[in-house]
Order: sequence, then C-alpha cells, then structure tokens
Amino acid sequence: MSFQIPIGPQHPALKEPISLRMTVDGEVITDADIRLGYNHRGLEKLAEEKTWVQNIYLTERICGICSHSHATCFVQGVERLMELTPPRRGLYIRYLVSELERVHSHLLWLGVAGHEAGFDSFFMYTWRDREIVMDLLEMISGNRVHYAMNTIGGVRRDIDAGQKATILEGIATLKKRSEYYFGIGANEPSFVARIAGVGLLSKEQAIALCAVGPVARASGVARDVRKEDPYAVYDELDFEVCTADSCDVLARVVVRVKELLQSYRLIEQMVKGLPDGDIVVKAPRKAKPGEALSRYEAPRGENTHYIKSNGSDKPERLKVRAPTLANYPATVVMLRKGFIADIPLIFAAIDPCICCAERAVTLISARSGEESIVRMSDLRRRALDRSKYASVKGNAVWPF
Amino acid sequence: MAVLRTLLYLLIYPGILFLFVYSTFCEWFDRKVYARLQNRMGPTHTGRFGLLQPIADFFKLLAKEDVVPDAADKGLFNVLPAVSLAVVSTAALLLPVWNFDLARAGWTSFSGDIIVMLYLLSLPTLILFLAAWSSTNLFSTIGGARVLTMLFGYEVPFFLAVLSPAILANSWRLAEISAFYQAKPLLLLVNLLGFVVALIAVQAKLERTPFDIPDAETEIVGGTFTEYSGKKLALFRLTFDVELVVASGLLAAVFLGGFPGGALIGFVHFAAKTLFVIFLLSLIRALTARIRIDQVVSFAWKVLAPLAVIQLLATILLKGFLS
Amino acid sequence: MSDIEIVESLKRDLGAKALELTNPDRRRIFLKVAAPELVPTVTLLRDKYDCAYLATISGVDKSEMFEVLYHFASPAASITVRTEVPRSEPRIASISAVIPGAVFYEREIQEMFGVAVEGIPDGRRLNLPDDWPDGQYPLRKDWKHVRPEEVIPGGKS
Amino acid sequence: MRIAAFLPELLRHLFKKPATVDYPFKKLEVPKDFRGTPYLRPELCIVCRACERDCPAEAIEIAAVNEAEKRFRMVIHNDRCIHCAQCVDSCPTTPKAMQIDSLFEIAADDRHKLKKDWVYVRAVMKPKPAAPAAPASAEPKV
Repeated sequence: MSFQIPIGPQHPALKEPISLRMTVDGEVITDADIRLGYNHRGLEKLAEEKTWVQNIYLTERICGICSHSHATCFVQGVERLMELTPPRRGLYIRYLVSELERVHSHLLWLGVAGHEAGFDSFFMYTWRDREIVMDLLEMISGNRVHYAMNTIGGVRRDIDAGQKATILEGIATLKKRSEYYFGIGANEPSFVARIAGVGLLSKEQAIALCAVGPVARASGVARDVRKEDPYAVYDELDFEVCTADSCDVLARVVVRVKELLQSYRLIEQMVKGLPDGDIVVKAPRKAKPGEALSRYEAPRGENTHYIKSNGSDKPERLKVRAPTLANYPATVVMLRKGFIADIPLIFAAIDPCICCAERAVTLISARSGEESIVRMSDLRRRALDRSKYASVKGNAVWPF
Repeated sequence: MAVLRTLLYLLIYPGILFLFVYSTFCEWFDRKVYARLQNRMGPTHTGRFGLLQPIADFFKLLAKEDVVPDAADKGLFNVLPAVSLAVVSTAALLLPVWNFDLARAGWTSFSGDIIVMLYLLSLPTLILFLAAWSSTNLFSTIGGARVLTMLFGYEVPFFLAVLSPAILANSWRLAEISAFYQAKPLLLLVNLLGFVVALIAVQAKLERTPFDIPDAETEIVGGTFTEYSGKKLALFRLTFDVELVVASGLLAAVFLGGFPGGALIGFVHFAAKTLFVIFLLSLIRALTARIRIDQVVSFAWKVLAPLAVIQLLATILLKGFLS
Repeated sequence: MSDIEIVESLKRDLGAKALELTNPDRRRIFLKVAAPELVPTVTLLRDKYDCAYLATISGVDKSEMFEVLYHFASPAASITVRTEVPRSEPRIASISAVIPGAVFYEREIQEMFGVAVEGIPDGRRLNLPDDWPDGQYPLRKDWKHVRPEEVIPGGKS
Repeated sequence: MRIAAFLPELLRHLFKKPATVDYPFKKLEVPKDFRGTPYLRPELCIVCRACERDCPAEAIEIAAVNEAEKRFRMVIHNDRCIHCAQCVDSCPTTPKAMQIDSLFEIAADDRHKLKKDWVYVRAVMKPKPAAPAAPASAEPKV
C-alpha cells in the first residue's frame, strides 16, 4: 500500500514551516519532495531599500540561531566594498563571537537530535549545558539571540579582563561536558541504533549536489571556508577541518562534536591572543560602486553573500545564500529508502533553518485522498463558518 | 447491604474514585521522577509540590472542545475511550490488594484471575488500534499499524514472563501466588530474569520511551491520538494512568511478593511496591532513545522472548527439583 | 594555484571567449562569458579547475540586460561566471546536467527574475506561492512593492 | 556500546536542585549590557535625526510640532523596535539623548500601549562639538 504523508508545513518535528511530501510504502519512504516558501519574507528586495547600516540588522534577522553569521558575512562584504580594514582587536572579538555562536548552535543541534530520536534526557542535559555558552554570549553582547555585535568597520562592544577569564572558565567546563555527551551519544545502544546507517549520502552525491557544512564533511568532503578561503583571522589560528567517512546521521553527530572541540580550541586561542587597540574604525555612509562576494562558514555550512553597490548609501543588490538551501537537494536523496521514523532525524541532521513564503495551504481530504489547494482567504472563511456553528461562548474572559 | 457494599466497592474503594486519585498520583510521581532525573522541576505549582497537576490537566482537557473528524467512524470513535477506561478499571479490581482473603474466592479473586488480568491488559492495545483506525487520519493509521506490530512483539514474552512465577507457585490465582512467595521469599530471586523481561514488556505495553513508537510526536504527530481531543483524550490519558497502576500492581503481586498484612499494611506494601516499579519504568524512560518499529520487533523476538523462555525452563526445572 | 596562475590559465583555455576576466580581490575571480558559452565554460571549470561546488546563482537587473552570476568555489579560489541575457528575451541554458545541485538556484532565478531556464528538470516555483500571478517577477527593479498602510488590529483605531 | 550509559549521571541528579529557574516567581539577573527598550532624554536631544535615519525598523519618528518654537515630537514605536540599540550608537550628543533601559517584560495586550512619545524643545548643542559617533558600548541607565 503506497500513500503520501505530509510532513509539515506544521509538524512537531519541524521548528519552522516547510512541507516535506513523503510517498511511503508501509513504513518505508519511496520518494520525497520538498516545498518551500512558507517563511519567505522578501528580504533581498527589502535590502535594496535599506541603508548599509540598517542592513546589518536586517541580515542579522535572516536567522535566529546563526544571526551573527549572516551579519558578519554581510559586514565582511561591505568592508571590502568600502575598502575598510577593521582593527585587529575588533576582528578578534567578532570571530570570537562567531565561534561561540558555533558552539551554541552545535549544542542546540545535539539536543534537537536527541529529542527527534525520543531521547529527551539527552536533550535536557545538552540544553542545560548550552546555557553556559548562552550566558557567555549574553555577557559579551548583552542579549541571548541577536547579539548585534557587528558594525561596519569593527564591533560595537569591547570585552574586559574579567570577561576573558569567565569565557575561559566556561569553555573549560563545556569541553568536559561535550566529551561526556559524545561518550553518551556514541554508547547508548538505543540512540546509536537510531542514527547509525541512517540517511546515507555518498561522497560523490555530496559533491554533485553541492552539499555544504557538516553534511558535506560527514560524507568525507573536507569543505570548510575557514580553511579554504581563510577570512580575517582564521589564517593565524590553529584548527583542523573535521570530517567523517560513514556518511550517515552518526557521522554528522561525530563531525559536529569534533567541531565543538575545535571551536573550544579556537576560542581559547582568540581569548588568549586578543590584541590591544581599538575595536572599530569609522565607516563612510556610502560605498563605492563595485561588487563583493563574501563567504563565511556558519555553523550549518557556508554562507554566501553577493553584494553589489551602485555608489549610493544603499545596496544595488544583496543576494543571500543560506547553507540550508544548499543542503535540500541532498536531503531528498538521504530520505529515500529510509523509514518514516527516520524522517525527523534525517531532516534534523542537516540542521535546517528555513526562510522562505507561501500563502496557500495544501489539504489532503481524508476520504478521497485528493489534494486541494486552499487559498488563505478560503481558509479564513472556513474558520469563520466553523466559529458560527460552534456554540457561542462569548468573549473569552481571563478567569483571574 | 450487599448491594451497598458492592456499590461502595465499585465506586469508591477500590473502584473509580480511588483509582482516579491513585493513578493521577502515580502520574505525578512518574512525571516528577522523570523531571528530576533530567534536572528539571516537574509539576510545581498546582497543589503542594504540584500534586494536583495531573488532575488539573484532566479537568482542563474535559473542558476543551471535542472535535470529531468528518471522516471518522463516529460510533467507534466516540465509544472507545470509555470502553478502554472501563476495561483497565475492571482489571484493577482483580489486584490482590483488596481481596487477599485466600479462603473466600469471590468474583474479584478466583482461580485463573491472572489470565483474565492479562487478557484485560491486552484489550486496551486493541482498543487503541481500533481508535486509531476509526479516526481515519493518515498519522493515526500509521500509529494503529504500529500498535498492532508492537503488540505481536512484546505480548508473548510478557505472558511467558508473568506465567512462570505462577507455574512455580502452582496456582492461577493472584492472591495465592502472592501468598506462596510471602511464605518463601527466597524463591522470588528465581524470577528476577522474568521480572526484567516483564518490566520491559510493560514499558512497551504502556507505550513509553523507548517504545512510544505509536505516538511518536516527532514522527507521526500524535500517532494514535492525532484526532482525539477534549474529553475523549482525557479518558485515554486516564486509561494509561490506570493501566500504569494495574501493570505495576500486577508486577508487584507476581514478582515482588504481593501485599501481605491485611487491608492497611497491605495497602502500604501496595503503594511502596507500585511506586518502586513506576520508578524503574521512569528510569527506563529517561535512559533510552525511541527505537524504530523494526528494531522493537527484532528486539522482542531475539532478546526478550528467549530470555522469557529461559526463565520458564528454569522455573519448570526448579519446580521438578523442589517436588 | 595562485590567483594569477588561475587567471592566466583561464585566459589560455578560453581565449576570446572570456569577455572580461578580473581579479578584484584575493581569491575572487570574476569571469564574463556570452550566454551560449555558459555550459561549456561551466564544464571546463568543473573538470579542470575543481569547481564542482556551485555556491549560488544570483541575478542582477541592469535595465536592458539581466546579469546572471554563477558563483563557483574551488579550494583555490571563488570563480564567478557572469553572463548577460537581454531583457526582451530572457532565456538561459540550464547547467543542471553538469552541476546537479544547481536546480534549486535555477528555479529561484526563474521565478524571481523571469529568466527562463531551458532544460531544467524541475521547473516548479521555489519560494513564491502557488497563486502568485504569472508575469510578476519580484526582484526586477521595475517591480515595486507598495507598502500598505499600517493597520493595528484590536485596540483603539 | 554500554547499556544504560546515562544511568550514573541521571541518578546523580535525582536529589539535586533543578537547573531550571521558577521563572515568573524567581528571575535571573539581566546582563550589564542588555539592550532593552529605547527611551529619550528630551532635554539632551538636538534633533539631528540620526536615530530616525539609522533605525532599521523605522521605529523612531520625529516630527516638528511648532517650527518657530523649535518644538518637536518624537514617537518611539516599541511595537516595531527590534532592540538593536543602533539609535544609541548613532546619537551624537554627550551624554546620549537616546538611552536603553534593561526591562525585558515589556509585552502588552495592545500595540498602541507600546508607543511612547515625547514633546520637547530642541536642546542647543554645547559649544564643545559632540563626540564622534563611535559605537562605543552605551551603559544602560535604569
């Protein structure tokens, strides 16, 4: 018996709206299709109407988890266009925050992977310890999610000696905890049974489908912008590109945990080698006409921003490529021949971050199995009809 | 007088009211232990230590809108939650904590009541499957198929594991089995392997991690309960709570030496032993990830069933040796 | 390979086909080819320059022409291939036979700029809704979004 | 592979204090540099409109009430504010006329309640020229 099940746009396994259409035969997936557009905000068009300064905050809001990544990628490009060289202390703080963000994102992902596999204790403990790095970020930047550290020509906030000590202390704890969680993740039989051999993506497929980030590295493709195209401070620092060869979800866990440990090394080096000096240089309001291609290794893979300037205080064109989009074609391949139970794990293994929009809803009629596209207006009308039939309860009143 | 007594028995103690209170308390205990194992708080604010939280949840669900899908088989869909609650409550009446009098076999304690109990504990699983199937949702349908697939996995090891102590005690009556082990507590150790098998099977029966496959929310939304809401969902949740009490009571009666000492002390034994079993179940829940349906079946047949058979063989050999 | 070596090598390989070849920044090479030369150039880049990884495809509206940029990256450098198609007849060949991962970006270019990608295996819309009117291409410069008057629901009006 | 690999860690925490905070009843401290809600110190504002120009969310609106009296009205639309504190960075006066507080429980049931406005007379710039718009960290004053 073959039938289609809709995963999303609203589904407990998905934190953001996306529609995965699975054709399944019993418990086995035979085909998968991805539909995007539920979260599209027209950001590239909007960026053309905003000034360079305003766009820092706009790009920061492309994603909540890797907010610093997009803003940094954008600012790098704009600094190239304006021919600015930020002071070295500013750069160190900027990339210190970006490594802390990688730590927070990977720990978050580790917890989510546990939750998708029904391993809630693992989820609770990794997220508890993720609070350490969240607190560090909060201490440095003032806020937990949108750090707003970047400005054109440097960073906005300095760090002092006390904060440096706190960061080193927190990182030491996290290092111990990460190694412990790696031991748990690799040893708990029920968890390993769920992630080993699931969601295979061969090296050839990963290269052909242009996969990026931990997904590519877990398939043995050593693709890391920090090494390939070392921007700013990364050619002065010592770290390794982590890869794994088993090409499954387990490999993606391994790669991410190894990257965590590399990030701790990077953070220690940056904090200990933090140069003195200014943190920012003054930036002009306008950029010269020209174009820049900015690449940045976000926690999920490579961010690419193409920025074109026409000489005014606004960009002519800003093209944003988030890593998740690059990994979708690979996801479809990974999902095929898997089990229904593997869908959340495989999909979560690319660490999806969904940003796109659609104003139509697909309904599948339970009786006939026919699909119908319902427009938003129809849906609203149906909801109104429904509320008419429902017994009148009056306006909800807060009981207390 | 007899009628009044029976009514009291059915409605107050150990009937509906007591079961409701005790099973919600057990849910609270389970949730609190689970939360503490995860370094969380668990229920805190409703009642002292959040003791009333499960009751509050129950009444909250009762007050919610009750949606019946157009495509559902309405008769079955509506009636099944009540049936399942009735079935597990009936099973609860058979526990040897309120009918420990060996001499007088009544309608709640008779030879063969352990078989009836096992039968009544299997019924909710079938009811869940029917409920899932009658709601005609895709996710429910998958959940229902998973319920049945899993049933074929854990049911046989569970039966074998529970029956081997009965064979050793040479009785099919729960009260007599308990009394046998109360007389010879050392023999309980023989059944340790069976206890472990039964514990894991009960975990699967109650659909708790690592066997919460039929209602795995990250995979198939609500699974069997996707279309259930309001009162019906409340009844299903209560069913699971009561089933938790009954299953842990059964394990305590068979493997942990029952509840000696009359109505009062027996009840203390009952509370302590069921909570111990529930603690173990919570621990299993916190320790593992959810496994896949194919892994459940292969685990049940490749590990659990052989272990149960070994237990059975050991029991039979020991019995021959003892006589 | 250093940037200069890549540029020299590309000059040798492409000859007159390379309409413009610049190296504005460290590890950034911009190459311009005519639209019909696109697929052979991409094949060359993939096979000889290790550019199997396509970062993205961006489009720019230059009023008379649409500029389509293919951002490739190899471990040595990021090579951007740019090509132009006339606004009056916007069509371009699909490179998805050479780079299978390009389909999503081609779908995006197709719906956002209205550049028809010929030979695309999956030509559905990517981001835009199903009831989006045909012939509306939001990233073209002449497509203007009029921001509606802000209406705050509830409360005093 | 170990069976029950997580067991020691779980049992160790069984009787420990939970890591979570009983939020509405107990609160964690807000960090020093927290970016809360922006507010205006009208006696310092020279109406240079730098904040209005740089605000990414267009949440600041300055309008002249009476040009002759140099009387202005500033509205901060906190329902649009994204709390980036760029207005504080852009503000050229010393001390800064734009400030942020460290309140975080700012939800309201009506967006109108979030809008704050000030009507004030434009301040005269001090003879000493204002400090450059260096985005140094601004200390929030509560």
